[in-house]
Amino acid sequence: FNTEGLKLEYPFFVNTNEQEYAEAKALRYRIKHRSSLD
Amino acid sequence: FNTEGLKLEYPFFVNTNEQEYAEAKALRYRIKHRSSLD
Amino acid sequence: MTTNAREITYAFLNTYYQRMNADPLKIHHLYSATAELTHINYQCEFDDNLEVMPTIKITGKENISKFYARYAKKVKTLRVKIDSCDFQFTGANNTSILILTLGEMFWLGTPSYKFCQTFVLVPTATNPKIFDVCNDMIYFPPDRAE
Amino acid sequence: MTTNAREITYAFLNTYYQRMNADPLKIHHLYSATAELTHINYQCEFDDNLEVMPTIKITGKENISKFYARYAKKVKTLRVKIDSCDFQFTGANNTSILILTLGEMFWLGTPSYKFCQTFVLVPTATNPKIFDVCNDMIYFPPDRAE
Repeated sequence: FNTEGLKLEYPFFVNTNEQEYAEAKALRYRIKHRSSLD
Repeated sequence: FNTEGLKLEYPFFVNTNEQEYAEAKALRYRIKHRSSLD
Repeated sequence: MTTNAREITYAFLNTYYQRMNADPLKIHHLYSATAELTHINYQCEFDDNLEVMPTIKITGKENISKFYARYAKKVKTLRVKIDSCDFQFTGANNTSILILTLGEMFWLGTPSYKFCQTFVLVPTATNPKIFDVCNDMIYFPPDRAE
Repeated sequence: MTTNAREITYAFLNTYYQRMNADPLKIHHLYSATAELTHINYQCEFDDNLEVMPTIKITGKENISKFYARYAKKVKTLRVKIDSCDFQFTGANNTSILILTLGEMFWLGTPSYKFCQTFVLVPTATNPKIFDVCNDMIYFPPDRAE
């Protein structure tokens, strides 16, 4: 892959943007920690 | 280090226990994401 | 050298997540022949009531290729928000790069899930400026509503 | 082999965090000569209004030894809650182990901070059953009150 002069500032969106993220963030979810190792 | 028959169940406390953790958890904190890479 | 590693890290993350979107059938080219991948188990339907984001462990470039091809349609809708990344040198002669990144990801119509992902990039034998992914491991921590 | 790696991972995490508490002056024995460490920067006082948990990058067993020795008093009060860990094989011949663990840590009198930590364990040249830590990288994600 090309490594030329890419600058990363946070948050850094890939394939999306602030607005689309805000919409996804508005949807709730619940993930619990796994109870044991795979 | 000794690798014999250790079983890990979550949450797994090291140097502490449920009660002490609950006390620490009750203290509030605020950590924001770093704004740039070190 | 450190500046280099940082640029490689940034470029890799950008390429990796962009390719999910742009061309899932070519993602496996980023991996080494014996790479290990712990990824979202796309076989499971994930709905809003998901309590554990299912993951699956896959070994070897060929199996990784099949995996991404099989779920290409879903993979293509991946969106990523990177909140942090850090790196260290690792491996033989400290020429490999260990990456730790955190952020959120979502797919078309899904909520946004926090994730934590670690990679090991290894320089290829033929060209030390070209890196292969030899490890790719993701974990989805529980929501704030624990 | 996988069972082995799991046992090694469990045993390592237990030993590593216990030793912080029991004997900070001996923690550096777990690391390889050229290990890289990204750890809490104990030089900074961390108070309740901390917005960023300060970290510091240290290279080499000798510097790591000095670091833990200097902050031994604080290190000794570390408490850890592990919520998850996962591992993959990595490195030459896939004999090294890459670990990704998440949980919370706190010190005497401090709040509990979420953390995400990754390690690479490499078998020693003389005994493939003995592992050295060659990478240790921690990150503290923001609180839920973002």
